[in-house]
Amino acid sequence: MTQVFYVASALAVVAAFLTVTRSNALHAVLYLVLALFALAIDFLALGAPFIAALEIIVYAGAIVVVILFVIMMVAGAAVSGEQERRWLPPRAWVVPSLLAGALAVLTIGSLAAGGGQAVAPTTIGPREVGAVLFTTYLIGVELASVLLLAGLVGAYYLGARD
Amino acid sequence: MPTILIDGNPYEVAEGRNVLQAALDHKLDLPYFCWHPAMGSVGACRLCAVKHYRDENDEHGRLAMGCMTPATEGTRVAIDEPEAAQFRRSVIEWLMINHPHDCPVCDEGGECHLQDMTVMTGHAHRRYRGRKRTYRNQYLGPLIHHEMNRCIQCYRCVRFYVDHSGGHDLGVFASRDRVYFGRVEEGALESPFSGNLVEVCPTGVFTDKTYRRHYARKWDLQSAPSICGHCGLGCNTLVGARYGSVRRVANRYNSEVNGYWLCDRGRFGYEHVNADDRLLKPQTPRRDGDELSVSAGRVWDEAIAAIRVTAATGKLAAVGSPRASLESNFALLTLVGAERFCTGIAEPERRLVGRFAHAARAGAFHVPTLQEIEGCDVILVLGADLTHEAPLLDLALFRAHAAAGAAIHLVGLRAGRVGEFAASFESGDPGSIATRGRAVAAGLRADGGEDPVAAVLAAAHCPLVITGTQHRDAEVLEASLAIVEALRARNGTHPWFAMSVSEANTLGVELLDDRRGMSLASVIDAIEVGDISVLVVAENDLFERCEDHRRLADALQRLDALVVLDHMVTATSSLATHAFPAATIPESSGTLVNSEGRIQRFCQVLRPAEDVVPSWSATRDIIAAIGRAEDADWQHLEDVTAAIEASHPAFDGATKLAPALGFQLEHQPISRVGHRYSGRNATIRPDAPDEPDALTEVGGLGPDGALPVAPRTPGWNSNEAINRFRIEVDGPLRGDNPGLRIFATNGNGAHPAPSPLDPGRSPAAATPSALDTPRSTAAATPSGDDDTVLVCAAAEIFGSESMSRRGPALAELAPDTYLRLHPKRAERLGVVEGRAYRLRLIGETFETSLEAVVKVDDELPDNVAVIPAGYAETRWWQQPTWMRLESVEVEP
Amino acid sequence: MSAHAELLTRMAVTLVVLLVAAPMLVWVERRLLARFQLRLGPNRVGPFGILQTVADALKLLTKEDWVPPFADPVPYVVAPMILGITVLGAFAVVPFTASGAIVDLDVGLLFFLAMSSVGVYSVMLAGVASNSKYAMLGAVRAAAQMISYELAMGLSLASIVLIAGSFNLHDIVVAQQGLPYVVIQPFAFVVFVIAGLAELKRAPFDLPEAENEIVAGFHTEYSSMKFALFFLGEYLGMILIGAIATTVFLGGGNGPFLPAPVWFAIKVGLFIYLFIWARATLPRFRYDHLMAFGWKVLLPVALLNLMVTGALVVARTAGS
Amino acid sequence: MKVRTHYPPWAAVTGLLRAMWIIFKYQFRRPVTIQYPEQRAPVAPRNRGRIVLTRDPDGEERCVGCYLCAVVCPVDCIALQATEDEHGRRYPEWFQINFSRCIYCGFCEEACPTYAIQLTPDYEMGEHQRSHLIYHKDDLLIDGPGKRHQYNFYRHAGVEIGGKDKGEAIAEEPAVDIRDLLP
Repeated sequence: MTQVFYVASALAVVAAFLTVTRSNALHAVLYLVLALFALAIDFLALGAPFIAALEIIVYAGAIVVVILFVIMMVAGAAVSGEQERRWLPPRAWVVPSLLAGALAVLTIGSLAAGGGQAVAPTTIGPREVGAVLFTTYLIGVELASVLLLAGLVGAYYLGARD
Repeated sequence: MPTILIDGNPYEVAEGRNVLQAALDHKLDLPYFCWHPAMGSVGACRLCAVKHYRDENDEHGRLAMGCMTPATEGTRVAIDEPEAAQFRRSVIEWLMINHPHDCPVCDEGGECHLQDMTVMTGHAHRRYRGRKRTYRNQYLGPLIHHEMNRCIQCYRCVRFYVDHSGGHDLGVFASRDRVYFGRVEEGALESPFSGNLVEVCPTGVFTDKTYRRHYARKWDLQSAPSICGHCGLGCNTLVGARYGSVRRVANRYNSEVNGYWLCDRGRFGYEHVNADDRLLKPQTPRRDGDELSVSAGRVWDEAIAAIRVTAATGKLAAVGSPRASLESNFALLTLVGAERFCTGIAEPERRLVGRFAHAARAGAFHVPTLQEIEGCDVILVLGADLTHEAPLLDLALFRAHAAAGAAIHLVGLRAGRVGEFAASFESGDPGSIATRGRAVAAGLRADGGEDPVAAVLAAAHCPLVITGTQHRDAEVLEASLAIVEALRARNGTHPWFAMSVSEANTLGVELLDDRRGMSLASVIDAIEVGDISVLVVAENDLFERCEDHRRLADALQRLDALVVLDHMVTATSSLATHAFPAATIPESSGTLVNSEGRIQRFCQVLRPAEDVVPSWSATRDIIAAIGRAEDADWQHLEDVTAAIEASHPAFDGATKLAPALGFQLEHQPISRVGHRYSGRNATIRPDAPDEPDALTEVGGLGPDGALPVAPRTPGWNSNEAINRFRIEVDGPLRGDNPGLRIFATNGNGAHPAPSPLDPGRSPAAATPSALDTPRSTAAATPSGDDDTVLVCAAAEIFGSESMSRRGPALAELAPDTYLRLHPKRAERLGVVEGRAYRLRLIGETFETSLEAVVKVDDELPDNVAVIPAGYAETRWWQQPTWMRLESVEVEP
Repeated sequence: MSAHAELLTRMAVTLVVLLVAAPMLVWVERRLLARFQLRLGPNRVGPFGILQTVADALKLLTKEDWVPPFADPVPYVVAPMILGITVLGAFAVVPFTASGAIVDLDVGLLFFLAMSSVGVYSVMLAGVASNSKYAMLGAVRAAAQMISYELAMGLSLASIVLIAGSFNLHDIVVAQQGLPYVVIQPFAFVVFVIAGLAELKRAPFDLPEAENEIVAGFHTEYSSMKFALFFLGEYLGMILIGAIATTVFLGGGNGPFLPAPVWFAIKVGLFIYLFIWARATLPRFRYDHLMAFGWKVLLPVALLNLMVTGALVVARTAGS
Repeated sequence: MKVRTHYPPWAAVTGLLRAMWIIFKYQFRRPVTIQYPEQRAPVAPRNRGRIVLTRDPDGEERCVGCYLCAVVCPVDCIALQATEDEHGRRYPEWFQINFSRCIYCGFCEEACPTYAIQLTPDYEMGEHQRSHLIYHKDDLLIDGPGKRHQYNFYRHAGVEIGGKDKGEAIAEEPAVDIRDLLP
């Protein structure tokens, strides 16, 4: 499982990089999906199939589909690609690269310092996740659900026909 | 202008009209049969019955014939009145009782005035159950088919044939309800206007026999306005085509030229377009007989290579043609330059035409239209046989005689049909014609004198002198001009003068050649001395323009290349190194100038076969292929016409004769074909000429005949529909375009400033030649040798014209090649009337042989022999020539 | 037999059965539809026309594999593959046999949902990459429809998960030994079947390929094998939805006398029959009705059902 | 008839189920399909199918080439050229019907004044090449009179043809002797 983890991780990193650099929005989104899949496999390798499935259902299956939906509705790939290139001159990459680099240094540093284990010894099923969510992290879950409720009400309000 | 009441509505009508004319002027539907705009009213058919009321208070009225009721101020009539309508319906029902059940096999079906009137009166159900009257038909020659059963006794045919055009051999026979219209005996109709019976007859009694062989309904015909190319008068025609062949020619009304009529040569001469012996593929006739061995592309490449090389060395020349359009001639002129261009008119004739054109341009006289000629009161015809040269001029003379009582005096070799109604006829050879003309001129100058003709002319209100070119005799023309000049000097008015020319564009080509290019003789000379090595000939047979055929043939053989563009296989095209097919008049568009100097446009009717293109377009391609594309940057005919206009002021306005390219009426181009319920792409679709034109296959019909492609309006499918396209009966068409006159006129013919003739002008060619020296007929008097006669040619209406004689119907009517002699001369020569001889004719400069039937004619001068002009056997003849005759009898 | 060999054998057998069954289904559908419409259907090629599908497949395989020049080539080619992979992948967790599925995944139901939600990509990519207005319209419709109905489907399944207490499909089957869940959860069953039909994009929910409006929807530009993959995907999808419904609501292979796979097949067949029957009967929805039905009827019903089920489950566990 | 405009809320479901039930029952009815090459649908004798050109009772061509069928044809699928024999009898020199365009409307049959063109119940006109759907006179002309057994146009028409002189047609007087002055 360790090899799977590393391959998937590498794939995730490459896909994430390509997601950022593609000028064709459609291709960028596809790489994002690929990155999400790779992450899902990582979760699976780390013994969290529930999270993996949720990752795919929620992120790949719902959120990115909505993004793709918007891309489809907005403009042709060729035109938007040209626009994208104009919006992203080399200097626009400087600050994000610095921030990402800092993050990478921190992560690698902490990993190097703490060692840690790549693959979990046990599988954590949905039952365990549920148990943790509704006990330890109950406040967080409730807060998130309140936030979602607010979003839902807002969406209804905006979508209501007078 | 009187105002009359029709159905309670006031209408303004012109003075002197009758109620029927008034109704038609205002586009009201009043049925009629026997009335004809040109032949007037007789009140015979009883169909135009209207209710006529005495005044406003009259409530009952009485039935009256519209055509017999003058439309005076306050006349009150009703068309839409039950009793009148019932009466008209009954008239049709009576007529239909004996009308056969024939429409499906009747050529008139679909353009039948009787059908129209039957529908218009509402007679839809035949109650009669009895037996129908029948008649036997007569054979009326190869042109007209007779189907007497269909007759409705309107008498239009005899009224036209006898009263209107002076024919004798069609009459009405028998008694009571057995009235029969026909000849006493079967046989070809003699009148050269018999074809008009087809259009005059309101039903299918007289139909076009040539059309029968390849019949198509009027609604299927693809038609376009065209110009007759078979004589110099330029009559307007409506050519109908279907499935890629010309099917018929019909009259196209032109208020100033031919009116409602066409002669039989014009109407039936179209068959040459469909002939089998046409030139349809590029060929190399001189090289070998196997035409298919050389591809069209290779013929073209070789011809271009030859022309390109020669054009560089300056040894290129071109011969145009008086039977080709101005555009085709102009393209040739552009190819070789004005100095190396020859009009292709034989020199003697060219001289005459040049003299006439110059004098007319200078305004020495007024050249009247055919319609104007009908109003003349004294007409002198000098040395012209109008019946056979320009038949419709003959009809105009008859109209002048019959309607206005004009006195017609003839001086000529042959009287023709005009002799039948002429006041006097004096026969003579060309020399004596000229002498007679001079005498008349002298008589006029001498205040009438004792010369009777001069006296009549002097007393005339509207005298007219007509001459022709058939004798190619300059003296005759000069004598005529002398008479004209004498008239002008005497009366102080502007004299009228007309000359018939032999071909459709003779005058146009002559005017185009305003810088006097080469004469035909100088072309031959130049070939012989090697100054011309490549010759381009368009639509011309040089053997018809040149006496010494042996010399001409030798010269043509000497050429490195002889490129011929023509639609017929001719003697010239058989000697060509490269022969290319050209389009005929119905297959192309172009501009012609008729003998009264009227520029007229003909429009393409059908697409010619593959490889066949108009001469101008082929010439343009040649110019482009030799690397001079900028000289001939023409896409369409319009561009060529515009170029002619730019370089020749004489033709100013020629581009406006036809609707411009892309012209549209109510957002549609004008269609060549009538509307169909469906789209027009049948199994075999109608031809769509490639040349973009104002006329198309998919457009609409112009409203109200701005260009009456095929006159037809709802309810009026026959040619009587023409009344719907005119402002008034017998007037010009709405949006009329009768052509543009080159010779300046002032309204009805009175010229602004008469100028004296210019006798000093010498139309000498650029390079004088031995052949150019005129042979005066007067100079070479008979040298006492009894065998020497002056050989003159007489035009024949059928047979003399090079294109029409190729059709089978007219070929059948053309007389056999003859030699007409005075009986004494025949006796001396030892020949007998009616027998065929091979004759040797030996002239001063050339000799030839002729196979002909000998005819004797005691009206001929003793020293004259007459042969038919323009026949294949006699086409060498150019002008009267003294020749010695030797005869050999041909075994029967 | 080693575990790996057994896995491979199961995969191979499943694959073969599915890849034979799907084309057969085409024939079955055409014959059945014909019967519903008083016709005969294909009956010329082979006995009862059974080889018609083979002929059609051969025709599709021999057609030119064509990528339109205006298309975005990579997504265009990938799109049909995604459909095939996701649908076939989802079969991995379906317990055909008594002993369970190919992969006895704890989150089997979630895996199915994940696969079906990823399947949307196939349609959307096909639509966008075709670069054609009909494909685009089809894809937009498909995406909106599938997202909307997936929610209801997930919620209807959630109530089953609540009762069964497991995402594992085998566990769910085992839990239905006594009573199939269709009896306990009729609302969830109806919602699932309807949402499943919508997921399949079949009549009356076939707006993404409504031929009289947008030609063939998202696969307008597809031909040959790529089209065949879409075609195959649709019929495999029918089997998949039928299989999941069988598993979740009809107790999978449970049944007397006959072996589990046969029972399973019979039950799947019933669902397929239902789908074809619906297609033969029902006219296509209007698009706004489709959306309104999804969001205003199916979703509330599924939510209510979930709430009631949750409450009952809590009450029962509290009671016991 | 009273038209219902208001339905109870369950009507959607009951209607749907009713429809499902009706369609379900259809499965057990006999299919209406006719197994075409083996079985054939009964065709009415006046069914409008392949067009033929018929002959009159004397065995001569009925078509006189009047062009009425061609002009009435709404799709312009008929093309012909009329000609006549040496005795004045009209007939089509060639006659084409483009059956790839024909819509079998029967207007040509209605327009035909001689009953020459008739539509037959034959509908089996498949061809592998479009050009084969252009039928020529040889293909169109049949040896019988079709639906009209007795009609012979030239027995009614006044024109003279070989074998029928003036006055010999139905309801015709003998030809007038124009040299006879007797009343």
